[in-house]
Amino acid sequence: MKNIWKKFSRELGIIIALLILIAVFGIIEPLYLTPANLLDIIDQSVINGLLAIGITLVIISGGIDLTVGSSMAIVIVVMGNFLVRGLHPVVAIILGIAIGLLLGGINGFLIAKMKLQPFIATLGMMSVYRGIAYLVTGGWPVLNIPSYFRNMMDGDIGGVIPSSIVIFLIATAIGFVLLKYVKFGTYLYSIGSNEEATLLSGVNVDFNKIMAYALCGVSTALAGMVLLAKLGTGEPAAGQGYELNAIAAAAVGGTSLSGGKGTMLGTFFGAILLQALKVGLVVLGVDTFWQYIATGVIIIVAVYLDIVQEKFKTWKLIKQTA
Amino acid sequence: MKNIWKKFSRELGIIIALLILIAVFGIIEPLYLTPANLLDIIDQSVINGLLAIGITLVIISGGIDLTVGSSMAIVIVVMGNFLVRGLHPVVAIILGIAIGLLLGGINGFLIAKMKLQPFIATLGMMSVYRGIAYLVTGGWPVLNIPSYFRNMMDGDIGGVIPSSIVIFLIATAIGFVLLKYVKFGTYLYSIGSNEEATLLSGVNVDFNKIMAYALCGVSTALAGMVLLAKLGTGEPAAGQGYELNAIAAAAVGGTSLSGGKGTMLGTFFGAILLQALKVGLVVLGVDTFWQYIATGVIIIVAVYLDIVQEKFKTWKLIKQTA
Amino acid sequence: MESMIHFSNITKQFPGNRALDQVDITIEKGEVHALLGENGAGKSTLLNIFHGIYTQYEGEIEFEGRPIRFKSANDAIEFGISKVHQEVNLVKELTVGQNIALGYEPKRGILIDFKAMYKTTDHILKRLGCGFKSQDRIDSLSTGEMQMIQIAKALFHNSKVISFDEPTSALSEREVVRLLEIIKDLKANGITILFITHRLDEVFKIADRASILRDGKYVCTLNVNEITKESLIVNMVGRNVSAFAVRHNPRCVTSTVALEVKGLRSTVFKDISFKVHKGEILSFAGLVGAKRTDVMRAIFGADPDIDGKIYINGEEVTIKNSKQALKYGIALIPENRKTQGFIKDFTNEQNIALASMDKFNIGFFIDEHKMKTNCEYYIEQMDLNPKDPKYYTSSLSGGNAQKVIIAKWLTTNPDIIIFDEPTKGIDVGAKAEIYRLMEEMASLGKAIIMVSSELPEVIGMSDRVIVMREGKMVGEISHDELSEERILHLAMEG
Amino acid sequence: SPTGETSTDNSTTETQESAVFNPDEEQGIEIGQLRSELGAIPKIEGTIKLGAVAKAFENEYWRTLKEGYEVFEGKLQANGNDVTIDVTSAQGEGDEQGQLSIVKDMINKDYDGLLLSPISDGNLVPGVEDAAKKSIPVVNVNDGLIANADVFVGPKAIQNGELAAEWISNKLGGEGQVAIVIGMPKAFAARQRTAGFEQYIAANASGIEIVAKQNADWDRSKAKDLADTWIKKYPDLKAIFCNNDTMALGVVEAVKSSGKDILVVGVDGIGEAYDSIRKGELDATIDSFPLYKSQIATEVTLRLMSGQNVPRVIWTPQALIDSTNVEMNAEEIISWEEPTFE
Ligand SMILES: Nc1ncnc2c1ncn2[C@@H]1O[C@H](COP(=O)(O)OP(=O)(O)OP(=O)(O)O)[C@@H](O)[C@H]1O
Ligand SMILES: Nc1ncnc2c1ncn2[C@@H]1O[C@H](COP(=O)(O)OP(=O)(O)OP(=O)(O)O)[C@@H](O)[C@H]1O
Ligand SMILES: [Mg+2]
Ligand SMILES: [Mg+2]
Repeated sequence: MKNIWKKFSRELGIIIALLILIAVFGIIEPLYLTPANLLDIIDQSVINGLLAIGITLVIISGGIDLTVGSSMAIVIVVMGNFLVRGLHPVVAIILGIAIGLLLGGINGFLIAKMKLQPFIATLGMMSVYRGIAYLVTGGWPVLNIPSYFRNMMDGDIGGVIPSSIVIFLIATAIGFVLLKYVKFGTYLYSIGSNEEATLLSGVNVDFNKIMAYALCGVSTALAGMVLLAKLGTGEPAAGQGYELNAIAAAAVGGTSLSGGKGTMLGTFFGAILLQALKVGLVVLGVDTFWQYIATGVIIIVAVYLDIVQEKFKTWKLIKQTA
Repeated sequence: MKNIWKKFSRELGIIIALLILIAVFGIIEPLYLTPANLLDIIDQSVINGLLAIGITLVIISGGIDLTVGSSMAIVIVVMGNFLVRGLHPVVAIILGIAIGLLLGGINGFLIAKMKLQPFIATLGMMSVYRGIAYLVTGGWPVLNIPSYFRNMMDGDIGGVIPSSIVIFLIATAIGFVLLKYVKFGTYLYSIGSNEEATLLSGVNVDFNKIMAYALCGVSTALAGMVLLAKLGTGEPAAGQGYELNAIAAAAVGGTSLSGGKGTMLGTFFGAILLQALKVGLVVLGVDTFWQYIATGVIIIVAVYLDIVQEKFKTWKLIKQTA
Repeated sequence: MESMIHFSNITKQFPGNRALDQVDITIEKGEVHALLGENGAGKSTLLNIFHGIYTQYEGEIEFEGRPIRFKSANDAIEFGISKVHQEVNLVKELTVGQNIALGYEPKRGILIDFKAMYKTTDHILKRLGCGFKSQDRIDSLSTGEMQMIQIAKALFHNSKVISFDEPTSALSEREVVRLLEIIKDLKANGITILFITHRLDEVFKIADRASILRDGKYVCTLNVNEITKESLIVNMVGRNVSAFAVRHNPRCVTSTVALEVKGLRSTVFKDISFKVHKGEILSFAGLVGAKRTDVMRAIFGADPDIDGKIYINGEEVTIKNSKQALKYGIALIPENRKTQGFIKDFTNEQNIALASMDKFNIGFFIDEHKMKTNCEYYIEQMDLNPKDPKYYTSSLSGGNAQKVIIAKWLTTNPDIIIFDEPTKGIDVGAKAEIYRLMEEMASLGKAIIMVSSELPEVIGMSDRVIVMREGKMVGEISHDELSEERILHLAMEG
Repeated sequence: SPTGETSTDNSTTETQESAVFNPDEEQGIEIGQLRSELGAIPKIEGTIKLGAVAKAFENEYWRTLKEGYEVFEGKLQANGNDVTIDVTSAQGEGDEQGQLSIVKDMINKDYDGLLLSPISDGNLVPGVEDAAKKSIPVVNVNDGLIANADVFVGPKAIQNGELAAEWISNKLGGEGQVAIVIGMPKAFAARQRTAGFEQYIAANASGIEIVAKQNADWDRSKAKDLADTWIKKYPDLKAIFCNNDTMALGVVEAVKSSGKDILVVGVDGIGEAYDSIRKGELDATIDSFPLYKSQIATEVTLRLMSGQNVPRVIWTPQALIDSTNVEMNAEEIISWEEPTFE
């Protein structure tokens, strides 16, 4: 028991913050605590959560990805087009993943091989990908996504748990294992913390960086599919501004934007926390304008608590040894 | 002559790129080269240019500021409100600058004193400031900004040069002097390049960082005033997404997003280049969707050329010493 | 003599580690006072407290009879107390003069008075006998020259006390001689000097007194002219350790060539051709800046644009990156531990495993247990301290961090091991252990290349020495002909 | 007399410019009335080049508007008028500066008349000032407002919300809980739609309670999330009014999955909304017929250029579309009549 406690001490802060948040909203408005509402919160954090999972990999490796919103739009319209023409949903999903891999891979190539700074490279590609998404459909949305696909990605499994949540959980689990139990993850932390030393340790830094962006592309593609299923329409304008939300989720979950630090579970709970906040504010009927303020404040407080928690840990250690 | 050449060698790349761009557009469509159009290009780059000037200071110090769009909105609506109620324009301008200073100072405080990472701190504050801007007017725009103010910030000086361009030039000049000839500038480069060494040299790092954000707030306020004058309407939704454009201008102008590198003139020409591109695409009648792609590609190419140019310089240096 | 600085009861607690424990030391005015001790004894920590870098500590510091407690580095500088840092700490984007004056630029109105600034700084550089000017760029300087800038900085502040944290660990013999002269000169000008070093010779050359720390505790203060090297070491380490690099085992050079390099060249070095045999320790000597590091990086595939041929076990290979070098059984223990050696956020077991992750897999997954076992093996082998696989390498002392890096490379089971300045900044005890390890590796039939600027260890350890100067090989000396004079002669004039 | 009416309109415009310009408070007339007052469209002398600038082709609404311009260009040319219309748009709805660049470029290229749909109320003002210097007539095609344009052509925005409110209140029998999904409080239209809805309810349906009102930034997914939460919080929620169709279609998804019977009404009349109404999912939309709006705007511009006295505000048709009229021809719904040419 104590071991588990210790093992997840990094995620503890965000979990406690989430519980406090839920408790506060629940006390003010008991409706907030109904299972249906709580399930909704998780369900609604799936898109942002999936994006944040990919972005976490990239940020840990010392990079950033601003293209996720635009890449998602490409996946949505291309898959939408093929699905409407009757492509088998499994093939369509494979296609979507391949597109995500490609788009992410291009970002990775620009950054790892052409040595462009991640922020500016993905800022440029964000615009390029958005343009491509519009060109694919001429700006029109793709309508009438077949319901078998929609049920697959956004139906209920066993009549209870939405399949989108299952996808989210699986993606988090894969990300968790990748980071913790596969050498790729070790390399990402290592690159994000000290790229030169990693290079000199015989690690193929470029390849691992490209992989981080490519996998971010894959989780972006998954987010796109879920969104497509949820809405039943594929819009080329989808996902605008989503990149910043996803980065916020990762940061709130304890991922350091300077690289080398962060966990999948942290990001998972970070995404849920942001959505729990949003739903809470809606349930309380807080004025939209105040919502902007509340969201910003919570992001800052959450990240600050993370810093304080680190400090506290150090302090406790000092006390122990003194 | 050769001295000047050398002195501005950092800015040479961007100037050449700008000239090539103008030449290409001019050849395809001679109308592009009319003085009126060229003046327009500069005039239209004023807002983004002013924002980019402030952001350049912050980026050189190793930070980033995503709040500029929202801060600008606050300045716009508050000043607008007071102007409409008859406040003297000079007092209003001072008020606007004070607001910019305050908002920037808050960002600086969070980053320097509370040790929040610049990206996430300003991401949070971006949301907070936007909410405040909306709250100030209840979401409604402030209409009918008095024409004496509009003429002051956006009139023609001597019937030829738009006063907004003059403001832009003065702000660039001040930024240039600050960076090159005042201690503060040296400290910014120094902090951005090696914060620890700067601290150990006895420089008050926190104060200088806060100042960088505060001054970024001031140039944001100036941008807000010009926009208010140009549009005659103060909208709380103004400036959304402007932060990324401003960062792009700085980056295209040679400012390194990892800090310690960059020049005011580079940013100045960077802002103009982005606008020259936009106007060029419009003049050529390029399809909107293709414009997204072209803009992204140019950002990436410009930044890549900067990298190549640096490499070439290093290579030349090695050749010389070899 | 009057007391200049008095440390009383200084205690500094780090997480999980008490770096200083009730330390009492008195520094007298105008003396050169050496601070000695093993890696991790707390020397740097004491100076950091003195210079206002660490502000949280217990105890009192008196400066010229008055109690002081600095809140920042700036406070100390204003008081006339400057430090030359262990790691070269300069701002690459600024010129030499800007770096020297950083924080204290002369002004005319609100603008920086560049003319006055460059004049003053040039004057100081001249006084220090530096061959570069204040308007030069930092990145064109060698490590030794960068060190000079830090000293210039102290002079620029008109400091009464200047402390040096291992100033000579990155310098060549010639630069060391020059630095020691400068320190004598500063002393003659009434400046009090605090001096940390692991090179005991230097203590006898310039120090008046030496204080010794062990495990964060004050041991004693000795008058240098009353003691011997051996007694110093006994006080530092608590036991008797040989301060000299000497071979204990019989030499085991074989005739099998492990690595051959032919006509290797890059933009900074050329015509590098040599062979190294199994069981041999081949040293590359030369002044700092002779481009030995670049040659090693080239062999290891760390730099692009290299010409020439490399043969491993007689077969020609192309090495384009470190991964390939690893595949061919080459290991490089780099010169700069912090930036090239280990990952700050990694524990010892992770750092040791990093270069050979494939060995710690079960199928697709990492076997953490294996990683830990491997780390524990090296903890025992190398007497790593603390003996905790989960300890962060970044909070280890220099010598222990170096052992972790060596362990990382031994884990890859290399045939050819390149040590670049292996004992830089490492205490006598740890040095002896690293020498022992090198010998052991050689006796196991591995080929060892050592780049070192410390002549005693070059002479003590090598089977053969190649001397480099300005990017060229200028001579080869076999074991029987080795002497300091030969090496220096080749390194400096050819 | 018609002339007299127009001249008073012009004089009010003078004063309006220094006060707030709000077309909803103007004495606008409809196109049919204008035609009956002014007769057939005058014959165009020489070659005329018109420039039309829409908000953003990323949005279907504006692409349809573009189509209308092209349709009318065809009609003009078929009737022997040498008129071309170049239609462009800004890069997304945040690109105020870019849209201004486009306008300035058109002025530099000496277009003969401009039809502008600004992103915000102010962003094209400097361009219109330049146009005035070159005496290029400017027609403001909704929904951003240009205070210094010559003519405003568009639907009565406030009526838009009123239509929705009226329909909902009828369907609900004058009582029940309703909610509003707002777009971005940026465009005049978005604000007026909400205001119109609220005002109608306050004045005419005291039994209807607006229980919630939130922003979804024109985003389908955000609107869906909002509705999900509302449906749980207000089990008795009876209707949701959305500032545009895209958001309404997101809300429809939420309503569908809740299995409840909640009315959803959107605004714009995009193709997808029609489909959805046909399928019985979306309940209604208020169509302002961009295809015809741009034709009317062009007609008005030509009249203005040929010196006819055009009032400050021309209303374009809008209508509520629900299952009863979704299959009807648009021309029938708005009683569209083809223009006559001299
Ligand atoms: N920032 C820190 N956090 C935790 N522990 C630290 C920190 N800095 C130093 N230590 C620990 O404090 C002890 C003293 O370190 P210090 O750097 O003063 O040793 P030193 O005598 O200078 O050694 P060296 O000769 O290797 O430079 C060491 O055990 C070290 O691991
Ligand atoms: N690309 C690089 N990345 C990291 N370090 C480098 C790189 N290129 C060179 N260096 C190292 O920076 C240091 C500074 O060079 P310096 O002239 O002091 O020594 P050097 O050329 O390596 O000579 P020697 O190793 O013989 O002392 C050198 O160790 C050099 O190898
Ligand atoms: Mg030390
Ligand atoms: Mg070296």
